[in-house]
Amino acid sequence: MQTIRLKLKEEVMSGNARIPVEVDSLTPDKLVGKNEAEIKAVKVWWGNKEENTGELFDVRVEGEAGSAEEVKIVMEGDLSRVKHIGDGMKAGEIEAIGDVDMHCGAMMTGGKITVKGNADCWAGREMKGGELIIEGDAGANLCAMYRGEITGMTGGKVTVGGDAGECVGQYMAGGEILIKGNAELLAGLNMHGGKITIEGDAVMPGADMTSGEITVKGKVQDMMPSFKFAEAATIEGEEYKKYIGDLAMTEKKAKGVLYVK
Amino acid sequence: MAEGELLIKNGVVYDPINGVNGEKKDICIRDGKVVESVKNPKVIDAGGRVVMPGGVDIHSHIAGGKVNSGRLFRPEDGRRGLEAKTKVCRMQSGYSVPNTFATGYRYAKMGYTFVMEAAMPPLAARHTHEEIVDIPILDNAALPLIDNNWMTLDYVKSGDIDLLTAYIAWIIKATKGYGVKIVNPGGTEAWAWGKNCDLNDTVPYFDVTPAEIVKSLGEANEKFEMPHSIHVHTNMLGHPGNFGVTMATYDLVKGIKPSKDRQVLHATHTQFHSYGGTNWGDFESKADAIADYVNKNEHVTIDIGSIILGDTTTMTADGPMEYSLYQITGRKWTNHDVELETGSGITPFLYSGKSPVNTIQWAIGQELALLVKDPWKVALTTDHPNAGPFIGYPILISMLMSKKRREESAADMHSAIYDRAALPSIDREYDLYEIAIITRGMTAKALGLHEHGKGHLGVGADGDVAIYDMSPEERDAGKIQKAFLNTKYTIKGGEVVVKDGEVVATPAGKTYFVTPECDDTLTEEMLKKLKDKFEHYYSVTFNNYPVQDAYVPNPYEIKAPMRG
Amino acid sequence: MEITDVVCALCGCVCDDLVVEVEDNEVKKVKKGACSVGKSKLMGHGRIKSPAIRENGSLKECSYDDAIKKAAGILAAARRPLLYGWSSTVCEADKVGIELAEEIGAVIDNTASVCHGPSVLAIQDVGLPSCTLGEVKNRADLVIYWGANPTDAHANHMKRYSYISKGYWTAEGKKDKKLIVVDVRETKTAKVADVFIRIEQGKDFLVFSALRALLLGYEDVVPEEVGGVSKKDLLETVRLMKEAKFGITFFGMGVTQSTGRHNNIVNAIQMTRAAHTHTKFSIMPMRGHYNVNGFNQVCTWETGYPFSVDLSRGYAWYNPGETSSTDLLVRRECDAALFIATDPGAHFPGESIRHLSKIPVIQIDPFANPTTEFADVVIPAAISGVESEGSVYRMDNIPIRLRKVVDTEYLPDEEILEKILEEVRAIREKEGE
Amino acid sequence: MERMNARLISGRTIAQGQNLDNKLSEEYYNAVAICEMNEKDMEKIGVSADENVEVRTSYGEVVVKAKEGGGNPEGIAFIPMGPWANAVVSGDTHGAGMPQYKGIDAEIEKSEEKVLPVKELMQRYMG
Repeated sequence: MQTIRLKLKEEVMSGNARIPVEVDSLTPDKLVGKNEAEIKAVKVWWGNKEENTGELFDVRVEGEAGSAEEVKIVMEGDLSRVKHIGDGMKAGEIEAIGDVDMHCGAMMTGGKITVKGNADCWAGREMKGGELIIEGDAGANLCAMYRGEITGMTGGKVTVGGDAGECVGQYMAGGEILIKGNAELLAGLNMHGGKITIEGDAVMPGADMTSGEITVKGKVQDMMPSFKFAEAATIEGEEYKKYIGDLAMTEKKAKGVLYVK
Repeated sequence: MAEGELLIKNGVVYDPINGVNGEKKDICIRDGKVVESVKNPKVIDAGGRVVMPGGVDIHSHIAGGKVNSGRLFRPEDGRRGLEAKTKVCRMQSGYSVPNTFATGYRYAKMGYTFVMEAAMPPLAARHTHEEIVDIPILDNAALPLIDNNWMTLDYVKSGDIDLLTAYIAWIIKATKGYGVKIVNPGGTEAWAWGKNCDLNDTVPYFDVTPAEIVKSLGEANEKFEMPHSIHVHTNMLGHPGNFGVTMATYDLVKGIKPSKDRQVLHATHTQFHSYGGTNWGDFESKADAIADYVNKNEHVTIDIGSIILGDTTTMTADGPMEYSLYQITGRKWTNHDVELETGSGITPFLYSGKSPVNTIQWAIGQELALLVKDPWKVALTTDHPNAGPFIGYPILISMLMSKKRREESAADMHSAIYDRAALPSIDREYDLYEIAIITRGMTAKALGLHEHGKGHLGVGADGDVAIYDMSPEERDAGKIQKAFLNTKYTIKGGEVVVKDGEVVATPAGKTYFVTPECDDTLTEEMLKKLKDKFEHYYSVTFNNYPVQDAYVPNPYEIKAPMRG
Repeated sequence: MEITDVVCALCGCVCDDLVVEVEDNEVKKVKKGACSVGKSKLMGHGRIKSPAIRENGSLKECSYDDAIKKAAGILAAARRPLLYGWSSTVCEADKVGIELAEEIGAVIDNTASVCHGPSVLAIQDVGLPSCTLGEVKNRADLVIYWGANPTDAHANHMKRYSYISKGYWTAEGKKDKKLIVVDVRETKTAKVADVFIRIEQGKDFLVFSALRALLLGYEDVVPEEVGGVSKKDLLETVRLMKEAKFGITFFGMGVTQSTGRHNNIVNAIQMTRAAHTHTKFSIMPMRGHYNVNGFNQVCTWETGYPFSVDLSRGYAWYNPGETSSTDLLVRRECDAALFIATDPGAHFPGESIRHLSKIPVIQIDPFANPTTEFADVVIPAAISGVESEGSVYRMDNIPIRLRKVVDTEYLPDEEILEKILEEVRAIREKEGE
Repeated sequence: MERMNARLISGRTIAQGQNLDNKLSEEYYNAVAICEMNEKDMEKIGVSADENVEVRTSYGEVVVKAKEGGGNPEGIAFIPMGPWANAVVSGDTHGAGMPQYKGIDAEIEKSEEKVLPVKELMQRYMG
């Protein structure tokens, strides 16, 4: 096992402007086999300039790894303007201590990311596999598509310990999302596969869904007026109403399932 | 145009307009033009590689309102072609709908130096020209849409061919256009009410038929010595069984005498119009019937509009066709009807080799190229981006040149190709001379551009040259494809613009436009009616309508006198 | 001297039949064609007199050259600059702006970001079945304004193009048409409507979905009331939509700026698609500034994307919500900003302005405004469409060329930007980049 | 006299548009530093036309002049787009780039404070 500790230097975020650092080049699969000096020389974008990782982060490497699976990256410091943590990651593990910025775990295909804090918008965007755990809240567009695409998340598992913003799982086609808190407007928008469970409340869930499954364990505010009640159902011993929708997409396409209390 | 002298030696030259078929031959260029000899030139050693005139694309959608709406609504396509700026090049984006810069660079890398923008809505002509100015390297022109215009419909109805002639002269001048473009005649006007027209249907409220429109515009076009014939997208595009309508349309203009030595009608993206069957279930290729017609007649040329498998962005002034396509896919759909003139529709589409219909479509385009015997009657296109992006041309070239490659591809596709298409049974393989014809010689001639220095390397021609990194003996389809994607050199007006597959210079292209010279008395009479249309029905004024000179900073004017 | 066919450089209507009286190089009168807002623009207001640079808290007048040098220095040194505005100037200037953004690795964004940006996002999701305004004038027998109040925001819109205009199949003007207004407030537009539907604030999305379900024939699932609208009113609206020969929905910021944002527009477009299964139906955003659309057009053909384009890596990264001005400023990402033909001081949320007061700001504008209060470099410009010409795009994508009606000594936007770009390149060359 | 809860909306008006190029003027101030409300709401908080109200949201507070009408139903208040409205709107774009200019929960009550002119209003952001 190898642990790569990357601590963002304080001065990076000490100016009037908090310019984001973009770290899509710092995933276990991209760093495996590199020594400390080599990791320090990996380029990351800071605004419109590329900098050496070592210029922006304190880098410490412990242990050795034979493959990406054996690499764990621990990110520390003020990560609230560190974007693309684990973006495109294939294997291994990332632990981010604190709040992280946008696109955490975007397009990841494998491995595990744990965020010990909140994650800003587009966490898990177009995720294909692996696991993303956000212990705090998630911003908008969690596990959604990129603009214009018709496919969002296709695989993997995402757990949010707190609340999630608007459009959770938009255009989701596969995989699983669990929100332990509330979800804002339009969870599961355009969903056509996969499963979303919201333990708290949701607003207008399931709009334009054509397949997949959403379960809201808390209250639903503003139920979509274009869903059809199908039957009563029991899940984990509790009574739910099962709705089919969204009929606004035409009856032929409306194969989405929405369980509400 | 570059000043100075250039000598390209040791090339194997394919210059069909001048009958040069694979001859080892020097090419001399001075001040941007091909000359007999040079004295103190910069020398490029082609080293036995294939040399052709710069490519001329007869039909492509690269600039203007609907192209840009295609880019705008497809950020997901944009990210499939991102390239950072370099010291020479601006940023690039897009695959099926590349930005203007990428459009110029990628065409130039394939050895093309002229592209015809195939559909310009007159009311939005300024937009087309603004984009064209931003496309580096390529010389260009644009065809204004003239067939669904209320002025045209009125004159066709009243049978005033002379006044129709005055109108087309005016609108081609007002738009700085190149010729007469016809797209689903009558059908686009009908679409403004959500309807469509077959060839002999009556256009709602206008009491004319598409057949009458095509015939009248065919006659009117030949009143001038226009470099190009009418350029026609026939009715019922994309409908199973449409091949009959296609041939009936060709027949309409059979008796018209061309004003110059060329076709009377150029039929575009013919693949989409060569369909048999009665529905998508019994859909089949009728490329053989269309090719047979073209083989037996001299008044029609075609371009193939061949499919490139994969995702693309379809776009056409044929609004109802795009609506049908969107109804099949349910994907995003943009429509933009243009008052008194035309319209457009745009929707993304995935051509899949697993689909029987797409597979047959894929076969049809290539069948057309292979079954039309005389390559001077057929042009290579993908109707970019409708049947696929232009960046797929090298794939098509390799297919046409290699039966083996076609067989390998067919084996991976839906088996319908063996039952309902002719492609697997065709043995013909194109040679490089024929490829040069369908990508530059024929296209330049059909557009009348050969008289203006395009599509050949005779003395006086533009110094536009493509040097492909392959020997004439190359038979490996993969290597052929690679060579046609990125030239060893592309030379534009005597200046090296691509070297070893990289863009090294980005001069501005010229815009070719035609000035039909119409009789003043006729024009005056026509203007009375036209001004009334502006007064009551257009939403812009007559004086703000024509494209100002500022939009064509690099003009090349071709005068078209009235036929004597 | 009377000048005809003058083009109004105010709102997205881009009226092009104005008649203007000019004497002694001054607009004396707008005789025809303009609404009161357009007229006010043409008649003119007090100008920024001279370029200026802020020193010790106050603006000191300087030469164009000095201001341009100062601006170039700020931009060349910035790590995350924002170039914003671009909607009340011409496409020629926008093009130079994009080149400048590319040169310095900036984020370039226009006012669509806080106006119809959500509409663009919606179009990227579902497309836009639409048409030119002349189509509406000639054919429409049903006009819907949803969350739009043209009487206040686009004063000539109904008269020139929609409800009141007369065209080929609408020779009797409004007698041949029905007008439906959907809004939270009973606006002046609502007062002249045949049908006014008052909707509960923020519930547009639900109402669109209900209308879609009804248009597709699923009356049984729709509840008795949706978003403050009774099922009876919804059914009546659907009846009018189906019976129309040519219907059009114009929507405004009532929908784009409310809860749901772009997804409200997605749903409005989905409603149009559902209506299109019965009859011809189109939809159009009521674009605000006269060339807000033009910037989106130019930016799209040059970068591939319409607005909020981040060029920091040398290629375009487009992601509104991240690369949009409000997010960049509220999140304090930018370290310098250039504003052209716009006024964030008046039109951005307070949180954004708080950050702007802390970073160097360059303003290019003919008029002093709240932004001038915190700008560090102020560069006065000619007024496009009055003092300089150029291309603009109407709300329906029609390109029109603005005319110049009087001369000026102020530099046009395009030239100011070219000079800044030239200066930036000189600085970079010196730095050996 | 009480405080009311309202949904706040901002947007264009003719007078605001006429003074777009004239924002440091008296005319702009008069046209834009206002809040239109339903008459019943005004009665409820005891304010009459041309008296001042303070509008408070989670994002800030601002004093503007009360106006009758504007077609607002009870519970809806309207401030023309401009610096006064923007003192109280939200910059959270919910991942879409657009601030919340319409539909912000606000509290409104009568105020004896003056309506700040543009320059003074902008000063609040400095420092």
